[in-house]
Order: sequence, then C-alpha cells, then structure tokens
Amino acid sequence: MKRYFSLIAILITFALIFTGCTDTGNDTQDTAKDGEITIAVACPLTGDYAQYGEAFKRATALKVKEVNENGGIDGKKIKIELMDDKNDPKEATNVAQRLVSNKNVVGVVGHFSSTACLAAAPVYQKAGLVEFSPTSSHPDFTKQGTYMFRNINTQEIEGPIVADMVVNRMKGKKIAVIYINNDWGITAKDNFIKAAEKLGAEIVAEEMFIGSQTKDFTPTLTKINEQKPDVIFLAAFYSETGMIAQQMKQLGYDYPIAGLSSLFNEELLKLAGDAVEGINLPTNFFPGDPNPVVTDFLSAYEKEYGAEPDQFAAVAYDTMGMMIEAIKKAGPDRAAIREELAKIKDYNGVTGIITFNENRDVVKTMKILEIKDGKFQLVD
Amino acid sequence: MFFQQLINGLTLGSTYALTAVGYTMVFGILELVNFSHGAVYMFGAFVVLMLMTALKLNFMLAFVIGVIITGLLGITIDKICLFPLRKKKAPKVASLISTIGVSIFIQNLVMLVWGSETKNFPLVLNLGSINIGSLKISYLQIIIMMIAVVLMAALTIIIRKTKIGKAMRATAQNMEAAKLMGVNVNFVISFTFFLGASLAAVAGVLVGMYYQSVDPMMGFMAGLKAFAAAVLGGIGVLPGAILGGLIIGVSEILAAGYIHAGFRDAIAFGILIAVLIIRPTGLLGKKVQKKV
Amino acid sequence: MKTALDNLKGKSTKNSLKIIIIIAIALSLLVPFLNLSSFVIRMIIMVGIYIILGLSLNLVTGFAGQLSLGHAAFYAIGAYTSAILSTRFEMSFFITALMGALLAAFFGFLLGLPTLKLEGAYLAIVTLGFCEIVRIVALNWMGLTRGPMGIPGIPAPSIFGIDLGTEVGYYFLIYILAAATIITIYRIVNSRVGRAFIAIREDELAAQSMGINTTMYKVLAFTIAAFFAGLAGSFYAHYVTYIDPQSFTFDESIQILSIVILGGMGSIPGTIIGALILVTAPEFLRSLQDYRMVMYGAVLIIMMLTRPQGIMGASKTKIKRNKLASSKISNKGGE
Amino acid sequence: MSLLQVNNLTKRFGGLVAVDSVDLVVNKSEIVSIIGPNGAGKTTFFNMLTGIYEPTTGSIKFDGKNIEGISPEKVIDIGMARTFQNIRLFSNMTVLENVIVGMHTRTSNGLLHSILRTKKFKHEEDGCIDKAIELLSTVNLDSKLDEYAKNLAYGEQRRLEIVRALASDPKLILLDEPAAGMNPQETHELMEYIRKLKQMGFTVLLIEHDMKLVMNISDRIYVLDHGAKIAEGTPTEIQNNKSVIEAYLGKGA
Repeated sequence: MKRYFSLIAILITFALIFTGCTDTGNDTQDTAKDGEITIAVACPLTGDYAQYGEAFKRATALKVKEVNENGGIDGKKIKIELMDDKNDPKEATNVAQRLVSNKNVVGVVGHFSSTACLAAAPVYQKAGLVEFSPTSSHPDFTKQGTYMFRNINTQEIEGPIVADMVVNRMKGKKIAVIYINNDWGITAKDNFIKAAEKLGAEIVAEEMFIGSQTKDFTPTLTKINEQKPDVIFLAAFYSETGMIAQQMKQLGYDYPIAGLSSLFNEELLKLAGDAVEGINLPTNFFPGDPNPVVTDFLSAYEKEYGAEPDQFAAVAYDTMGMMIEAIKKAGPDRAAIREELAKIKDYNGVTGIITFNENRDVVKTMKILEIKDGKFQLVD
Repeated sequence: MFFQQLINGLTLGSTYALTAVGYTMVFGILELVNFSHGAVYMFGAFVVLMLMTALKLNFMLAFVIGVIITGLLGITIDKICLFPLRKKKAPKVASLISTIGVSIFIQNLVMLVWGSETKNFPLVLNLGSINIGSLKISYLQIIIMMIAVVLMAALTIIIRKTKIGKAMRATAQNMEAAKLMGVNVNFVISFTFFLGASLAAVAGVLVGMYYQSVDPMMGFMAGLKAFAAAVLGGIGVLPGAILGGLIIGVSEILAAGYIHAGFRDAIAFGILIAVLIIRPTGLLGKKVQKKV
Repeated sequence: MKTALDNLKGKSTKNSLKIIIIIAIALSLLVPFLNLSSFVIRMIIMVGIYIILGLSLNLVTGFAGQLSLGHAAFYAIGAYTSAILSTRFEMSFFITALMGALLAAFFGFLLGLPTLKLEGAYLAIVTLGFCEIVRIVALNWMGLTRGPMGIPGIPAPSIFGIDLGTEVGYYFLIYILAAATIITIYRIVNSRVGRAFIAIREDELAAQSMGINTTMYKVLAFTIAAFFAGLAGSFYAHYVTYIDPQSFTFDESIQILSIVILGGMGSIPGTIIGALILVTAPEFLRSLQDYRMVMYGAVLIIMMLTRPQGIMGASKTKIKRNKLASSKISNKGGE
Repeated sequence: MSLLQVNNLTKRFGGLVAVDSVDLVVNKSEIVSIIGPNGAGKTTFFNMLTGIYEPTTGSIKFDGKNIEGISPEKVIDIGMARTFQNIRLFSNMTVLENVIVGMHTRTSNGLLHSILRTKKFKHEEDGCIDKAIELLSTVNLDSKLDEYAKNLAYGEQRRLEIVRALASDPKLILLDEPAAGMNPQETHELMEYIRKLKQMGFTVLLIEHDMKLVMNISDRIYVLDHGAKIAEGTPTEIQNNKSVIEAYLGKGA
C-alpha cells in the first residue's frame, strides 16, 4: 500500500512541478513583455553537432546585442530564447511545441540540420510561427508550409556552381565522389553529378560514409585509388574532410580535392594542416571580402569572442538580422512577420545580397576559394 | 588493392583490440559490461592532447602522465559509481546503467571543457612508410599493431606470472572464495580498472595519432565495436579480444572496400551475430558446464 | 479470528486502491479539456509512447530476465512499416499500426531465436548489433526508406472520417493504446505465461525442471515485446509525421532501458513513473543549456546509486484468490 | 512392477568417470535411497535421470519408455519431478506462485486466454490455487501463501521445494538431500512426511546423507562409491555390508 501512496505522491508532485514549470515560464515573460520582444534560437548545444549550435548561439547573440545597443525595435529590447535540440528530431519537435506554446516568441531562428527542421516544421506551420533555418538545405524543407524559410542556397543552386569549378577550373574529366549519407550529402551529390555530367565529365566512383560514425576512410580511398580520378569531390563537413585529406596523405595518394561551402571553416586548417592544401570550394561568406558589412561583422565578432567567425556564424548572423528586419516592419505579430519576411529583397548581409524566391528559398551569389599557404584565399 | 585493404583492416582491428582488452578484463572480474569504456578511451586521448598543447609537454611525458590520469579515472569511476552498487548487491543491470550514466557525463563534460569540435592531434611520430610495390604500409600502422601485440603479451605475463595476476584470476573465479583466502579483492578490482582504463587511453592516443584527430564523440562507435570484438573473441578471454578486434576490423574494411561503404558497420555486427549463433560463447570462450 | 481480520484489511486496501485508480482515470480523461498548453499535452503524449516502449521492454528484461539493448529496432520497424504503408498505399492508421506491430513481432521472433543459447553480455551485444543493423539498413535502403531523406508527410490518423490529428485526438489515441498495453502486459504477467517468464528469470534450470519450455517462452517474450514496441513506433510515425533513421539510434534503446531500470525491473507502475521522469527530465533540465546532458548523466548515476532496484522495486505479482480458496484457509486456521 | 529401470548407466567428463555402469530399479510405491560418500556420483546420476546431463552409455527406462538424453523440460511431462541439492526455488515469487509454476505442465492457459481472462482461464487458475493450498497445507505452509520464497526459513524452503515438485502429480519424485541443513526436529518431520507421500501413492527416490533418516524410511538402498554401485539391499543388509563400511570409514576400519 505504501508503495502505491508513494507512487501517487510522485505523480502529483510531477504534475505540479510540470504545470508549474511551464506556467512560471510564461509568468516571467509576461512581466517582461512590455519592454521586450522574444526571438527563439533553436540549435544543438549538446551532442554530436554542438559546435555548429555554438556558432548559432554566438552570432545571433552578437546581432541582438548590436540591435539592442542601437535602441532595439521601436525602443523595445530583443530577448533571445535559446533552446537546445541536440540535433535530434524528437527533441526538435518538443522544442518547437514549447516555442509555439510560448506566446511571447514571435519568430524562430533554427534549426540546424534538415532532420530537425523537417521534424519540427509541422508544429510551426500549424501554429503559424516562422521557422527560419540558417542551414537546412533539404529540398523538402520549405515545401512543408508557408512558415518555413531558409537562408542557405539549396544544392540546386550550389551544385552547378561547384560542377563548373571542378570541370572547368580544376580540369576534372574523371571525378570520384565521396558523400556523407544524410539528406544534405545526397542532394548535394545528386545535383553535383547532374551538373558535372552535363559539362561532359565522367563520374568514376561514388562512395558514401556515415557522419560522425565513420572515422576510417582508408578502404574508400584505396578503392577510389584504383580508378585514378582527376579530382575527388567531397560532399562532406569540414571535420570529415580533414580526416579524409590526412588519410589520403598517409596512404600516399595525391588527388586534387573539391568541396562545398560547408568546408569553409578555419578549423579545417587547424585540423589537417598541409594535407588540405589546394582544396577548392565555393562560399557565400568570406572574411577577406573588403565589403564593409563583412569587415564590421568580423571585427565585432572577434572583439566579442576572440575568434574568427565561420560561415555558420555568418549565416546565423544574417538570419537573425533578417528576422529583426521583418519584425521591425510587422511588429510582434507572428503572421505579419511571415508576410514581411517573405517580402525582404536585397538584404545586404555578410553572406551576400539576399532575396527569397517564391518558395522562400534564398538565392545568393558565391565566390570560389582555394586553400593556399595554409589559408583560404579568393581565386580570380 | 586487396593487400592494401588487409593492412588497413589490420590496423583498424588493432585499435579495436586494444580497446576490447579493457572490456574483457573488467568483464572477467566483475561480469559487468562497462559502457563507460568508450568515454574513457576518448578522455585518454583528450588528456594527452591537452597536456601537449596547453602545458606544452613533450609527447612521451604527456603520454605517460595522460595514461596514468586516465587509469586513475578508471579507479574513480569504480569507487564512486560501481563499488556502492556491489556493496548493496544491486542487480548487474543497475551497474550497467550507472556506467552508461558515466559515459554520458564524461562525454558531455569533455565537450563543455574542451569544446565539441574535432581537434587536430599532432603527428608526433612522423616516420614515413615502406613501399612494397604498390603496397604502402606506414610505420605508424606497424607501431599500432606492435603495441597491441606487446601490451597483450605483457598483460598475459602479468596475469599468468605475477602475484597480482594470481589474485585477479582468483577473484575472477570466485570473489567470495578469493576474499576468504586473503585476497584484497577491492585492490584487485581497482587495479583491474586502472589497467583497463590506461589501456583504453593508450588505444585512444594511438587512434588519435593514426587519424590525427580526436573528438568528444569518438568513443561511442569505437566503444561499441570494441565491445563487439571482445564478445566475438569470447568475453573474459584476453587473446579472444585481440582475435575479435582483428576480425571485426578486417571484415569492416573489406565490406567497405568490396561491398558497400554504407553497410560496413552492419556487416561487422552481422558477422558477430552469425558467430555467436554458431558459437554462443565466442570464438575462444570456454563452454561453461552448468552447476547443479 | 486473525485471518478474518487480515482478509478484511486486504479488502480495504484493495478498495482504496480501486478508488485511487478510478479517480486517476477520471482525472486523466479530463486532461485535454483543462486548457493546458499544447506543450504539456505533447509531453504527456510522448510519455504515453514511452510507457508502451518501457512496458514492452520490461516484459523481456524485467520479467523474463533477458537483457536487450536493441529495443529501438522494433520501434523503428513499426514506425517505418506504418510510414511506408500510409504514404505509398494510403492505408488507414489502424491497418498500418497493426501491420507495423506484426512485422515488428516477426522480427522479435527472429531475434528471439538466438537467445536460445545466448545469455548475459552475449545476448546484450546481439540485440545491440541487431538494432544497429536495422538502423543502417534504414539509412542505406533508399528505395524503401528514402534513407537519410526520411519520410515526411505521414498522414494523421482518422477513424470513420473523424480526424484524430488534433491534440484531443492524439491524446485519446495514445491513452487507449497505452491503457491497452498496460492491461495486456498486466494480465500476461499475472498468468501461467507470465509466471513462466518470471520463473525463467529467477532460475532457468529450475524452470526447465518444472517443464517450462524456456526457449519457447523466451522467444514469446521477445515477440510480444516487439509487437508493442512496433505499435508505439506506428503511433510515433503518425504523430510526428516525419521519421528518419536518426530517431532510432542506440541512444533510443538506452533511453528505453533506463526507463525500465529506473522505474524498477518487473514493476509495471515503476515503468510508468520511469517514463514520466526520463521523458520530462530533459525538459526540466533544458534551462541548463549546455550543462543539460552532463546533468542528465549525473542524475542517472545518482538514481542508480540511491535506488539500484529502481524507484518501485519489483512489484509482487498477485494471484487473485477466490472466496472458496480463502474460506478454506480460514477453515484450516480454525481446525 | 518396476517404474524406473536403469541399466549400465555411465557418465564420463573427459577422463573422469563420474558414474560407472550403474544398474538400479525402483518399483511402484517404494521408497528407494541412494547413499554414498561425497563425490560418489549421486547427483550426477540424478542429473542424467532428469535430462540435465546426457548419459555416455547405458539406458534409462521409465514407465516402460526409454528416456535417456531426454530434454529437461520433458522429464516432468512423463511423470518425474525433482528437488535440488542446493535449493532452487524462484526466490522472488511467492510461495503460492512457486507451487503453481510446478503445475505448469498440467495446465494449459495460453496467451489468449490470459489476456482475455476467459472463463477457462479463471476456472483453471482457481483450480490451481485450491490444489496448491491443499498441497501446502500438508507441509504447514498454507499460512505463508503470499510470502516471497526467499523470505522463508531454510526448512520451509526445503518443504516448499518438495511441494513444488509434487504439484505436477509425478509418478516418481526425486529428492536430492532433502534433509541437508535441517535440525533433528525438522528431519523427523520430514521423515514422517516422506512416509506420508508413500501412503499417498507416490514413489520416492532420494539421495541422502542422514543415515538415521535413510535407514528408517527406505524400502531398499543403493550405495555408490567413486561412481560405481558397491551394494544394494534392505536397510539391515546395508548396515551389515562390509564394503559399505569400508567405503564410509576407509579400509582397515
């Protein structure tokens, strides 16, 4: 019997804490409501992808700080509601539900990966809250509903740019492809191959790996070596690219490597040193860009965090900037913010001049970089 | 290409083998699957790296200190998270969940303290490689295999010939009886954890050197594979861990090279399951006669 | 005299328990109408899913004593079966859920077969390996599962034209599924079959000597457990409307196992509490941001150290005694 | 009429001969004992009868059928039930449940009946409970029905194990050292109880060290030493057998 009483006691305590928890959450925001506008940032702060979430966290905080220092939005300060989704689809939907339930949240910057974005999308769409992902490139993402926006070129746009870079600049006729087995890697690879074949190149190998699980690329590289390709094209993130480049060097293979904008990260240079020398890649954001928008962002970020921002930070910074832009015009109204965000044209961001097409996908121009003398350098 | 793949596989297998030895030893003594082992392996690699980069120690010194620190971590895990459970005679699964808790804790703590990004592990021993025709074997690969074999031999000697080894075997056979015979069982267990954890650190550092990178999640898959290797060879049997590690490593690489890279882990686990169905106690495991 | 008093006591305990249960049921039926935030409802629904998952694993691990580290595999099989059937063939939820559960049960049967010979760590790694294989197949078999692209747009369940894709609809659906699971598992455990499971856990050799076909019963336990995990997976797929292999990793298996252990192996109320705590804990800890998972690990260790047998411990299975039997005892006592 | 007939039964473990060509006969409604020094192979002999070990050579005929190498779970089906030297109860099950598990092969409630709680289910459960209580009352355990088996006193556990074996209505019941660890009072009660079993129509084969018990209740006795049978006969014959005295006290005694 005692057992059952303790059971009931636990249940009741839980029920109380639980409802209490969410209520107090709302209370604190209610008291602060008049002076503040809340924008949520949802990204992985723990788990495999925490490093990208960290970039989101820093860059969005910087943008908000800048806006608040200049008087906020109509005198109201912006507050960030930071949510960890572990890059786990289940947690992402929980986060989404939590955010849509919180009436003070007017817009969401996030999530990081397409998996999380897609899982959370129905919740946002149903509630009518903007989900503005800085990085989701899954073709289906913005098809989930009218409240989904993205701030990264889809692979339909990036693929042909990279194919042109590989075939015409790097003179790749026989190309080997290594791609990460996730939605991004597969769409990237498919779009690249389509564009490259149109340009007359031949794909001699198509190998995949599983992200954050595969560390040993020697069998894949040994296999590709049999085909003697002109160029190896990687649809991968920087950490795996570093490993692939190093293992290639250890095996004594010397093929030029081409990558995607995902490789633009100073960590890649630290990680793999001279093994990544000569890699070619496109990018939206480049710190060496003399554009004052970029140089201002650079110095502000370095002052705040003592480190150079990567492209994830840059795109998160722009995403927050555009969100604030929309709120400025619409006021703290979720539906109006969606309307205004969709109307944004030629936003002058650190990742380029940004406009949405009718599918709420962005179209941005890209620059080509090469790693030379241990540094990313602009070519042409 | 086949021989190159074989070499690749043997190297990978050696790293699994080193890690598997820790699982097997703890299991042999306590019949406990220590899920924190993967995290300890990662911790070892990180500590050595941090000693080298933050304190600017030279590699050998950092290596020795790091391995000892990791060994002490092994003892601490046992003392804080497992010993109280043994004292209470709690079910084995409770200990298992406790080690899972430890694993989550260490992994995320490392991430908090040192960041979650993949870090470069400096190539301290740049020794080049030997070429035999188109076959290329780096000295690092040879060293990794050698160390696996040497450590394995040293362990066997410790367990067969020394006093502490005798005590370990006695404890593994029957903890209560060993206690009655005057064996300091607590010391034996601590020693086992120390040994297991420091071996994991050695493996972590070697793997870090081999791939020239470490990251906080590196222990997860490596831990699972090493566990699989230990079981495949026959858990609790030292040579079994080495054999299991090599088989898992080679089959994984060959699967990636000749079948499909996406299925490499599935094939490694598939082989494991197939072997266990045929030999339920692993390749070198002894069949236990039921006591009635 | 004494026995009569005992009987009386037993009766009053039983009655007050009944009253508590009735009140709890009445309250829980009101939940969707209490104007709670959608977030709270969502959490309750997730708890419901994990109650099903936890109870089904408890049957294998807690009652039949077979450690399984791969329960997420059945969850995945159920979810994928449901998702594929409903998106490609537009079957209704009730058919896809049944198919998902049955297919999962079939795989449970297949996985149960090797357990004939394996025990302890060996069984653990086989179940773990099976879970990894299922995930990797889901990741690579693009034609069937769309691999990492996942399956979006899984339709909401409906019955006789009534759309259940609302908060209230989902709430009552999971409520019924979870209740059905609880009742079924309770009845299995308190029967000849369940006693055979427990006997195997307690002493396999003695169980054999009692004529229990241990092999058959172990496979049966796996099959039943897989059935319910598959059911939970089907519901999950129709609820979240998007699934991909990342939802069914080894971590998921560990989460389910932790629920069972935390609540208490072989305890049905324990699993319910375990699900409640472990599903909601990350939400309570969310305000800790980066420190969240560190705390989660620490909480898990502390829980185990303070109550290794779980919060509820193993609950006593009760054999219902009829009046005849109890009157016999009191007669005997009087003799 | 012989219920159990064992011919030339042998078990080798590697080079060790644990049981060496033993012949044994148990007739209906007899109490037969096997005695012998520790390590004489008595329990191994039992384990072969109950299918836990497969005999190396020899035959076991039970109730007219050859059963050597039978699987352990079939043994109870054909009418043989046993207890264990080191009590093997289901510790975390109640006294009542332990006995009802003993009726496993005599009952048939499957999954469907259990889940649906059909009439058949209830009928069978009730029957089991009544029968279990009746059996437990014969060993004075009917007041502890809901006690966990692990919480019983040692002597009670021994009795419970015997009742669990009886629950399957066996033709032959094998008791492996039932008096081990009992005090004289308990042993005396056990002796009375085994006699009662015979009156109830059970046939009993037991291994026992307690000579007083064995000599008092046995109809016939077999003596094993180093795996081989060295004597057989009535208690009086065994008490006067030279080789038995030698085996127990050593040569020259």
